[in-house]
Amino acid sequence: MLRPGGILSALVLSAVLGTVGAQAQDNGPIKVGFLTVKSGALAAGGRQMEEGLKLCVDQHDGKMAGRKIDVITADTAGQPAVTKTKTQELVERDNVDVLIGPLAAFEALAIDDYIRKVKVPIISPSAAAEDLTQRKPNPWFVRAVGTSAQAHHPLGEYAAKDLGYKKIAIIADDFAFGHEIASGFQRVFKDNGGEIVQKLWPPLNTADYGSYITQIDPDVDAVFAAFAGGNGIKFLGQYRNYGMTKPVLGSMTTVDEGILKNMGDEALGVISAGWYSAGIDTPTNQAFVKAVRKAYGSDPGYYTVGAYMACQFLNNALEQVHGDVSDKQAFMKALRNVNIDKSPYGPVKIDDYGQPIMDIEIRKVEKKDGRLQNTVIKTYPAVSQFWTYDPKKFLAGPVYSRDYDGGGEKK
Amino acid sequence: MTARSGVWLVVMVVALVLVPVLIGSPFYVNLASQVLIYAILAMSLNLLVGFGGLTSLGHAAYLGFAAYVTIYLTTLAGFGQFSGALIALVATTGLAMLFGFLALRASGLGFLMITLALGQILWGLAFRWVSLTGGDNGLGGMQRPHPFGIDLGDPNAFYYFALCFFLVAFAGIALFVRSPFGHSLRGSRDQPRRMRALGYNVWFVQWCGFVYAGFWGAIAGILYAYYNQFVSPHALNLMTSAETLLMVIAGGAGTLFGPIVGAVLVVVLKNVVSAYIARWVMLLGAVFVMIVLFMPEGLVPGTTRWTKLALGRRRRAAGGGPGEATGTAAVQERSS
Amino acid sequence: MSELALDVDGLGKNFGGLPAVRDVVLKVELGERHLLLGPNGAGKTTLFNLIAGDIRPSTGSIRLFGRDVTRMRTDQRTHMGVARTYQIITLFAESTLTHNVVMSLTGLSRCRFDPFTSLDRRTGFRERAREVLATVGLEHLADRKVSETSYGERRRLEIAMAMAQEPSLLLLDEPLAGLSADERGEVQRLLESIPRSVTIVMIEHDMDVALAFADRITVMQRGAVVVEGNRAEVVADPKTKEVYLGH
Amino acid sequence: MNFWVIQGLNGLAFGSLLFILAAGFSLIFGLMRVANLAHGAFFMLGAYVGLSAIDNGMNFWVAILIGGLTVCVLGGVMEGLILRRLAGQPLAQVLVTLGIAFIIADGCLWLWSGDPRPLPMPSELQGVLRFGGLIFPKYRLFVVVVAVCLAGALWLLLERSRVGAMIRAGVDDMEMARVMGIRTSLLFPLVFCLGSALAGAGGVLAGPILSVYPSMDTDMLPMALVVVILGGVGSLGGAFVGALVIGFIYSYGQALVPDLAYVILFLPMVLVLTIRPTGLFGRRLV
Repeated sequence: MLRPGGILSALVLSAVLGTVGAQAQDNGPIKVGFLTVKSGALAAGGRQMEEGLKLCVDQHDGKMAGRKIDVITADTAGQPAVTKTKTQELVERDNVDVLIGPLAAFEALAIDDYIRKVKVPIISPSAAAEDLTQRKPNPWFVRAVGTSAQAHHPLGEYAAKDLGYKKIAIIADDFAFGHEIASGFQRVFKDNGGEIVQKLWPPLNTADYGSYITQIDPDVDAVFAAFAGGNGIKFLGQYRNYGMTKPVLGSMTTVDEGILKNMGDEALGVISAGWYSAGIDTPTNQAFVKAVRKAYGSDPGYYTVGAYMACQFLNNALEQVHGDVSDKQAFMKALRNVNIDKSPYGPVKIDDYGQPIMDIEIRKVEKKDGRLQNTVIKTYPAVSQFWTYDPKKFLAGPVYSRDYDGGGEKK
Repeated sequence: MTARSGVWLVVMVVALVLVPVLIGSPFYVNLASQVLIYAILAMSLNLLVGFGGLTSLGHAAYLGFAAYVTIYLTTLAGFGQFSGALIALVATTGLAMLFGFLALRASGLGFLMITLALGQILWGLAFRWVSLTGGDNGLGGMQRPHPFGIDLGDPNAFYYFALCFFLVAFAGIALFVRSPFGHSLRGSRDQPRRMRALGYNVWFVQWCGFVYAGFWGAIAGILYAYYNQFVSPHALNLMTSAETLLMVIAGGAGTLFGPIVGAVLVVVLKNVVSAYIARWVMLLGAVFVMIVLFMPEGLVPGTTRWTKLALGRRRRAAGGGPGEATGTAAVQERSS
Repeated sequence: MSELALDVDGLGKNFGGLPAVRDVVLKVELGERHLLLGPNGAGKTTLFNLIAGDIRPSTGSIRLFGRDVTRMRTDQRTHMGVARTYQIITLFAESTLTHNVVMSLTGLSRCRFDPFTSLDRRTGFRERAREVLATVGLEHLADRKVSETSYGERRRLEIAMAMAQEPSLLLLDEPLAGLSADERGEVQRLLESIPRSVTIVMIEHDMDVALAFADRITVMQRGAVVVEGNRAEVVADPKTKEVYLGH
Repeated sequence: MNFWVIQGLNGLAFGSLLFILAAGFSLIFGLMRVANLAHGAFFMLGAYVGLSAIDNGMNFWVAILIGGLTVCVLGGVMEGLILRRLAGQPLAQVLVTLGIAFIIADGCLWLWSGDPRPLPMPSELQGVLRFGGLIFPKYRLFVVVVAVCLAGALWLLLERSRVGAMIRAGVDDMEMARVMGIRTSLLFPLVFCLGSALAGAGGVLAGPILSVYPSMDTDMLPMALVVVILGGVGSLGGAFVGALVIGFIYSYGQALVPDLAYVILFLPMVLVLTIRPTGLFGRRLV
């Protein structure tokens, strides 16, 4: 008969087994807790993260700074409550030395307080929410990807200066990521004399963009489309389907390599910005792209490279502390001090808030060797999350939100 | 019957009190706390599904709403822990009053659909009303309370805190089920017309049951807020409602212990088994299909029936009388 | 003239455009035994449902003990002293006979909203329920489940539940249907023992029992009242024969 | 002016899609009183199967057929092995379909990975139609035509065939239908297979517009519920009108009151249900 007592004794048993395996040893492996998503709607991104991380660990032969790397993977299912439990499991049961993950911003925020409390270093391979490294910086947090707006500030300038657009309509997913991207773009575009004539916010689970696409003002010079997950595919397909010919500017995720491989000609010509493109023509990146293609048969995108870089950050920090993670403060300081000359991103260093300063690529979707790729057409070197603004003023200004009305002050 | 379930009750309480001592590992104590929270939620839904015959697919509304109000009030609006929780409780119960008024316009599947729609509306509001709810990024930054100077940040302390509420909820619901009003609710499920002719205002009885369920849902929601110190629209979504319904029906709708067993099952599958089995969602689905097929009355009555069958054979061989009435058979399938 | 227990005036009910009850006038005095006769589908049970409040009339009004109850809910009417039995048995099949009667008792008690104390603790109700069961000769089955009793026993339980409410107006829907001759005799004696302070309206097909029991009789056909009068008048009326033979 | 016409067309097209999605659900629900919460998963599974068919070199029309057939078979198996054993227990049936929805959703994730994929539309339906100043995609008009044809075909089936007469009798009053000698053991699998096939084929048909992605099932299931509830259960005409009403509300609503975009579908549902619990056209709601 199944009753609470039976379950509880099963729990007791597994708890005992768990703690036996969790004896920390100084020269044993470094335990890396990896929070990813393997079930539910976000599983595709989670799988790519897993691939990126595995590739990096394999490239180091499972060893960093002379110590074995032991990755313990947990499936958060993309649910905040589960994410918290899984984090507790990794921290309290498996005694991990460092966490990599989680995927979604709301997951990262759900465990933010817990991380502060237990003081475990965490490297974010994906979650881009601005405030994690801005208004609510967590001393135990370092990010291996850009903030939502980091790549889209330069895109605003590029649209106004290089492309000469005057009027743009924004259509973006109605959630924090979309709001932040759109606001960053809007701010710089307006600062450079552009005008945002329209902002459309389709809900995240919109099935049909038809009623939004047909609302787009016919007088605009271009449309800035900021979508996440599979919505980019849906939107671009429907956009072309409606015979729309206005040029499309995209966010990094609208034409991310992770979904670009499944797109057709509808994506051709989309200009986007990102801190990465599989098309970056450096030896380091081309070697990386080749390795990913060989291992997984597709180009690396947002999640793959994010997790790969999170792992490289870990490697860099471990080398700084010579593999000694017993002093968590020192280890965290090293993570905040990551400085990599050559990476798929290009050169990377970390600012005072735990956020990378890195090159931002302006990319254009082109067909090369029969596959779509984001060809780099311009590079903005060493871009900070604050763009050219003063961090203090930036942080004192209005938050990037749905109702953000800033930009144009410099005009 | 009372004597034997009394023994079970004592066993259960003793076991529950001993959990942290037996387990030791804070991770599993935290997991046990979660089981308690979801068990309260499932027990409250059981009032509707099991005793009221009202299958709701929107019970996450109370969990999420209470959690949002609690966190909003204590972090952003500057309320104290106690007053924040109290207001959340009152507001959520008020919400249940309103929802009950709307949902009880229909019965059966119509009721299910309205509760689903109301739940989706709340979810949509939580997602969209960013200034109040933080949108998909949710609300966080809440501290657990320190009642009587006890730090609930400690897993064991929080477990006992949740256990207190769980026991009160269990006792409250156990009393409710046996009370005249509990019998009114069940009568309204089985024979609504007859109940009216006997002088019961069936609508009002069901509405009170609905509000009572909402009240305990609110308690679960406040505990959820304290436990997670974070809330996002996920707490309100259809999946959460569906999982709660699964807990109730899998464990045994209309029984006292069923929802608790169901909560254990779902929480353990989601949080523990998922570490070992990648396709745990599929397993979860399969478990429910199997339960419905082979133990349609739920795990608790199902295993009771099986053991009774086994015991009955022995007893009959010894010349015993017919078994006692369980009173749960009538619980099944009153929604049509 | 004495006060009317039940005063139905111009009552009509349509189901999807089809009239089930048409312009019915029915006046029952306090303490009267009133019989409703008519073939199947004549609208007798619908009339009961209208009087009890299960359905709302399309036209007309209903007064109980001088009060207009046309817009009142069933349970409110019950609290005014209306009790009824059902043609199709609607009992709590998995509960004991005692519990069924207790439900009937609590329905009129304030304690029905008490969510805290155990109903089993309220021994007063149980004792009273057993007394009521004794009046219908079912005390020996008090702890048996309804599903384990015979049809005749259930019919008697129906009456017991109605009697437990100590009604002023009792609506009996075919209390004798489907009973054996012995059981009929028992139920008949039971009905006769009900004090005259209770007004009774009864639907019954068994003419012998019914006619012996009734003070006044209303014959219905196709939703309308055809004949109304005392025993002799109705039996003598040619329309009565027409209704029964013409069907 | 243009705005109203274009959004009207959008609403029409989306409503047509919803009708294709909801028709099978409504049919099954009306006859068998089974609220098949796996309907959204069927829809998604059909789309994935169709996608694989196209990947393997088959054309779009064959893909629709294969998608429909696969889900049809699955539905038949589910009815025969599971639902039939639970006849007369609506709560158990709802739960079991929910469990199956979980299994299918996770199975799709397993078999097709979680990558969102566009489903290519047939070349003859690519491009737009222009009339006056209006531009409208050919494929969407095609979906409208399919929905109208489907409605017509179902109407003929229900009103003009022997099977249809049985179904109608069953929807009206199952007990009566049984007394009249209608064998539910034949009728139920038939209807369940038909409803499932519609979901599967509908998924492929919707693919070129919606693309195929892991949460497609949970995105679409509530919409099917809303349509059926609004239109009234088991009524084909109700489902048709319900789908169009929802299509228009969705289209105009998102354009006119964007702030309510997240709740735009459920507000009217709650309103209708609380004011008229049987739905706009339904007779009764169990």
